[in-house]
Amino acid sequence: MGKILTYVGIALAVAAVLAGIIFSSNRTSSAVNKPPEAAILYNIDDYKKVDPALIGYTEVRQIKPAFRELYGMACDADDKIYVTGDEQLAIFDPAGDEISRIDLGHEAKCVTLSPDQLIYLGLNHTVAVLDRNGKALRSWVAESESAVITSVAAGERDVFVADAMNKVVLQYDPAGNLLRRIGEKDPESERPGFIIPSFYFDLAIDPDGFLWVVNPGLHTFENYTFEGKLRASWRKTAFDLEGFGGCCNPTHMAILPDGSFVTSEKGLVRVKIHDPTGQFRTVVAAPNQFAEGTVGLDLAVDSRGQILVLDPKTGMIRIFAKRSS
Amino acid sequence: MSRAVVRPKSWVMFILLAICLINSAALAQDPARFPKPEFESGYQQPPTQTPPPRSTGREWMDVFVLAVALGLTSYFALKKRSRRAIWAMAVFSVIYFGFIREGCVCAVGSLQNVSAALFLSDYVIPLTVLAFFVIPLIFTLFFGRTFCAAVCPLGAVQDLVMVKPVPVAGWLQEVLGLFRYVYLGFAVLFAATGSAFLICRYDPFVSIFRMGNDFGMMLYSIGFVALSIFVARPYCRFLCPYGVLLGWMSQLSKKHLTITPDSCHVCRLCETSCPMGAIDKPTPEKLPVTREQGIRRLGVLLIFVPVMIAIGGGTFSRLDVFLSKMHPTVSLAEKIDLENRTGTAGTTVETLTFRSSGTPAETLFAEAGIIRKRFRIGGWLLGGFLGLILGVKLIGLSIFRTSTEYEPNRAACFSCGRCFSYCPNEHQRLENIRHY
Amino acid sequence: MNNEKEKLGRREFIKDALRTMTAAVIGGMGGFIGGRAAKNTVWQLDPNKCVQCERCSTHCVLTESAVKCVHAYDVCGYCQLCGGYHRPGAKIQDTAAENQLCPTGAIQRTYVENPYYEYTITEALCNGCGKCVKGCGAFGNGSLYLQVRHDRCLNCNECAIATVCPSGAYQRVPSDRPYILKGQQGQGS
Amino acid sequence: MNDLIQKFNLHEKTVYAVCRTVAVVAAVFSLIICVLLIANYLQTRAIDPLHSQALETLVKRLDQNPGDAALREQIRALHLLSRKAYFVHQWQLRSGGVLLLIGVIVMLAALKIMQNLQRQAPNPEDFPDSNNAWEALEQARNWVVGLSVFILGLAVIFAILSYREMSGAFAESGETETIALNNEPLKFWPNFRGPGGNGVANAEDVPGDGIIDSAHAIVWKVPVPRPGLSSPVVWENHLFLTGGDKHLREVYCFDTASGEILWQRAVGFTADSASLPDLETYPGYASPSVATNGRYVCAIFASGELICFDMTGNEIWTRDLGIPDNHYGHASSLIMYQQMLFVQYDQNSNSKLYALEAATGKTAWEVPRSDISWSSPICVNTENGVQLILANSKTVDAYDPQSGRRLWTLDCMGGEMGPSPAFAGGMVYAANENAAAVAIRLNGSQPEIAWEFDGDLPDTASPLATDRYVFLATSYGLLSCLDAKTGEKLWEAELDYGCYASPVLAGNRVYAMDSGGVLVIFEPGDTYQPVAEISLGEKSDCTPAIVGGRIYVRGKEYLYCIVLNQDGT
Repeated sequence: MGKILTYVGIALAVAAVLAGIIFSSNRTSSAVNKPPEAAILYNIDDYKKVDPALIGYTEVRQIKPAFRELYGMACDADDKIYVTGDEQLAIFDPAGDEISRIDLGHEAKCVTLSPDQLIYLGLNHTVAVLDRNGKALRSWVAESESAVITSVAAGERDVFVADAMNKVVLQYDPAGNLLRRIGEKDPESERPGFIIPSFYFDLAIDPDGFLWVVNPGLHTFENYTFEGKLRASWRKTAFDLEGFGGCCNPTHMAILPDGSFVTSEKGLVRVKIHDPTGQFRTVVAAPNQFAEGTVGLDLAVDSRGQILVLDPKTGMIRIFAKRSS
Repeated sequence: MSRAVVRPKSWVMFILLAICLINSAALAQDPARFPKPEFESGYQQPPTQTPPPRSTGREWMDVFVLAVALGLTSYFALKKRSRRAIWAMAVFSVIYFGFIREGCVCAVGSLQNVSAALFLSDYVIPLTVLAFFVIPLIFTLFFGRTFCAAVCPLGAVQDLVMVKPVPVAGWLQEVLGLFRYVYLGFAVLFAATGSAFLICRYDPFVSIFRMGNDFGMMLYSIGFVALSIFVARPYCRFLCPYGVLLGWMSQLSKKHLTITPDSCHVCRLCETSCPMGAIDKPTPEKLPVTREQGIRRLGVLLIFVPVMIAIGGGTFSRLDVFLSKMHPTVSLAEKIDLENRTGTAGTTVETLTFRSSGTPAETLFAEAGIIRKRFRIGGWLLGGFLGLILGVKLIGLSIFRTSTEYEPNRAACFSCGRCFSYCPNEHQRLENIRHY
Repeated sequence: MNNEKEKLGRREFIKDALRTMTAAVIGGMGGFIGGRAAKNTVWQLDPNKCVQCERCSTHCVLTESAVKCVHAYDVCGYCQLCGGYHRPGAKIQDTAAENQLCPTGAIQRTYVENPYYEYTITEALCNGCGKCVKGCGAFGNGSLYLQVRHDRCLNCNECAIATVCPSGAYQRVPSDRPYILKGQQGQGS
Repeated sequence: MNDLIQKFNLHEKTVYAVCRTVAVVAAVFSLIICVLLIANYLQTRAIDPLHSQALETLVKRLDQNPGDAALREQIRALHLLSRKAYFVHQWQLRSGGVLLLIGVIVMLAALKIMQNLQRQAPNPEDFPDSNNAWEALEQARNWVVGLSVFILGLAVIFAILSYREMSGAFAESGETETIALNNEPLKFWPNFRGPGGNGVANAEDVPGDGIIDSAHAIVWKVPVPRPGLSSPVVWENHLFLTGGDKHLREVYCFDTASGEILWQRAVGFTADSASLPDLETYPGYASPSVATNGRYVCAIFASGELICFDMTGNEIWTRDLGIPDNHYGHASSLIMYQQMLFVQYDQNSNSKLYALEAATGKTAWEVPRSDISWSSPICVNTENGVQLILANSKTVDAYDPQSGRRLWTLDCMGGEMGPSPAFAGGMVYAANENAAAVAIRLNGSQPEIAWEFDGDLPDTASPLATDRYVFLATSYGLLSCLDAKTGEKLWEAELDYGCYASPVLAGNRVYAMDSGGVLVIFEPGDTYQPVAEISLGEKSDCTPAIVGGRIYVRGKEYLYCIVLNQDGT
């Protein structure tokens, strides 16, 4: 009796050992071979899917500038494209051929064209002004050396500089004299100021000549008079197409001739158009059109209403035009 | 200041005003720099807490405890001849090295760290781990396997749960005992190629000391404990790779535990006292073969051993493809290759991660090819080793060495001291001590 | 009898010689490896390689993983709208359970001043799944990240998570610098 | 057994009975705990509280009706419940484990006491016959043989199965690559001083020896973005150069047809670029030339940064060898042989020769070296097989490229060693301004000095050797030709400025770069037979590369492509 019990015990124990080995190796291998969809449980795939009917633009052309890193882009009245990358500025004709290339000595994170067709560059803490041939006209340090210029906009008599580090918009005259500081945190009016959790802070001048500034931390577009007074604003927080999600979106913005806003986002990488009141209008490029890890899509609009997207991940200027139908 | 333009056709030269370029070093973007929030309420950002790991001092303390425990056990086994004291040491080891020091490394596992340190140029081994490997070997070289008796927590736990051990037939013990060599060979191969630490992965008792692990491993551990109730020290006898080294050391040991404190009277009382079957019995006077037959057989075997080594090496070197799957790089390369051939991408998290890293597949394949070549060489060595072990085993089984006493088998004896109380001489000795 | 003794003596001598040789071999090998031996090491994961596959939470030998989320406060934007705190798609950015991303509610949010909020990890609740890390990395500055907590880690000889880590983020680091930190703390040391 | 218990005294009987009860209770207890633990495990496996499907569904519904307060409450309740379930489950596992352990210990202890009570003195009469020791050996032998065959069989089966399932490109990747490269004739200029680093272009397709149109020889010239002394390296239509300064080092790939930059890659991964030595003056940060094997191209800089690209400029790997302790900056060029990349990392202390796997950058072997040098390794086919020959400030050494074994060494140099060795006709030539020009005859592994010459000696230009002549070019512009067999000086000629670049041979002409920027071409012979001079118009200290009938030269700022008889006249 005792003997039988002993042998049954041995058999059970051996069975448990073998079952344990099989079980544990199964578990490891099945977990390892699990398809990523099931294993990566945080996903925003649902938000990446966009109904094709909502995409109003289509990609028509790509230009690949010979740069390792791309930073900023602008388009002038003749549809020439200005791209900054590495430590240079390259100018392309509308056909996409490089016309010239200018060595800057430093990285220019943003570029813009003034109405009188001068090139304004933001070189870290310095604003530089060139004529269209690339000849240096003047330059000035934006307020302090701690400044990090992420965007410049130039009007007829004013130059607006977005300083992400100090969370302020600086207004200069074309000669580089500081006129005023716009949008600072104001305890009296309980205005929180610009909330800028990462180095994305964009501004632009609309066709009516008003200044629009993105307050990315609040998903807000703020409209200022040239005297620095807040005129209007709209805010859209949403993960879906209606608005902007995450901590700091949109990262870039451009304004169409009719006053609509073209926006680009990080995290959920997409380019959309909102009408002047902030209502979502159409999608230019859906998240699935960008590579994993894309961030920092600078935008420009040409005279034909085409939308130019600077895609640093693939190193290309991608041009989107309205769908014909 | 002026610099050449990249393309000949872009003729424009641009000289930036010098004043803008003061402090150009400060311009370099520090990746940690970002627009920080400015707190007006005087809020201070707390630091990230970093609880320190177990200190090196405590690691050395463990080495010290190991050495003291080895010394005490050796004293209890060889000098004091006290089974009870050895049992108490075993309880101590299970509690200290097992339940209290639940982490690694143990002497058995350190075998792999040493293999890796010997064969992988970029692997560094901490000194305490090396001490855990060397100290038991040195002790065994002088006092026999007292480490196994009560210091090794794996051995001790099996010893303590051994309630109803069944005797294992001699031939079965020999055959099962060979699996230790196979396990040793594979463990060293996988450690030396940087593939895996097999001994740690399939450590049967660590999940009990830690009281947690995945379900399969718990089942495996419980099974091993249950088996240890009926089969004396199954892991030590049939699997433990470190035991192979200890066995070799023990055969050369200067002193060793003896069954009798005096000389053996061949009273046969101790004959079944060892549940591990580690007692060599006196042999019959008459040899089963004549001297000439024996020599001829030995000669044949001696010729046969190199053949076994060659066959083993040749065969195992062709296991390179199979065995190298154990290496994460090779297994990833195979998955990527399979995906490339079937036109799928990102079917597993591993391949998806690799593809998004931007490393060209060719680099991975080249690396995997190099690892596979190492497995080819490792296969030769492993197969040769196994051929040699089996050959030597056969020779050992063909040499008829006569003996007239009951003696512990030096390679197999764990110095647990169970046999002491079976010897009438021992009782006499204790009696003498009491009277004295 | 004399012959026997001589035989025994010879055997003892051979054994002595072999023992001395073996001891020399072990000593030599120990010296060879010991010469290259280094400080004690511990397991740590490199947050720059981590892809947040969630295996840290399921493959640790401990029932409660030794890997936890930590917060580099000086990299944090203190946003009201936090990609690591709020579940994607949450319509309202408050602290209600239905808006939180963390499955165990291990992230605590406290108001600092308008418009800043501090996020703190309650380590006892964190299971190391890394969902918040993914959210913070995608939308924020990546101030939330996973680390092996050494008050919990058993420093296994072969880390069970390391064997299944898809990105090779696990590595052994010297035990006197046991963390791979982000922010100032990571640079200062 | 029952008889035994009958014999117990009262105390023993009580203890035995108690223990038996305790053992049974503990066993049942452990079993129950075990079953509960398994049940708990299976339950959480079936419904993972943290990944609850129900919760997810509710959250999705909430997204559609954000105003639904009841739904909101329901989610909160469920969320709390699932979190609680998760932590309770963990608590159950932990405490269950402890209880199980206690139960098992109690059971084992009780069993042990029972067993001790039952212990009897052994009776040898009951033991099985112990006289079958020899039979047991016989039996064991058979089983061991059986086991051996079993293991072997298993190994064969797995080997066959695994080889059968293996297919595709990856299967033989390691081996095919080697074969492909071995068959590729080195008609290109894969590293400093051409094939093997020996200064001699492959015989086919050399610049013609017809009439030279010196005035129109330069086909194109393009600026090189950053300065450097590295010489051009050419493979097919790719020409590689490096350039750099303290802030950034770069690798350039030019199109040999047009001179256009195909790609340029920045290198700046060294951790302590601030502690880089100040080398803005001669010789700079980019002195070593790159090496390529047609698949990978590797570059090294004075910063100790070693980097590998594929031919299209994708970074394959990087290695930081650490800033060398070198007062002029690291200058030794790279060389490749088969799948291996060699780095002569001679410095003031801790000098090393590395052999790295070109595909991965991992160390295949490394050997320690003594003394510093700025000379580059050559890899030549001697009658005793391929040898890697290096020179430093004291010795000339040869290594086996496969294993790193040092084949021979000869103490015959002195001073700061800049020129690389040369090999021709079974002789190795080494020369240095502060020592002598030495010819080493390779008598198998017993090399001996054939002759020494201590006339005008080179400072940086490597000797150029043919079977009959050895050419030496000095930094002050004296060009001498020695008899390769005897070391006797045959002739000398003077260049205008000096020679820092190494002269190279292609076909029947020697090309020497005068540092003033004039490429001097002459025919080797017992007398000086100048053929032509081509002026670049700027200074140059870089060794020309000659491939496909074209000569590529790097000047101080520009890269030039020279074709001699362009219209075949």
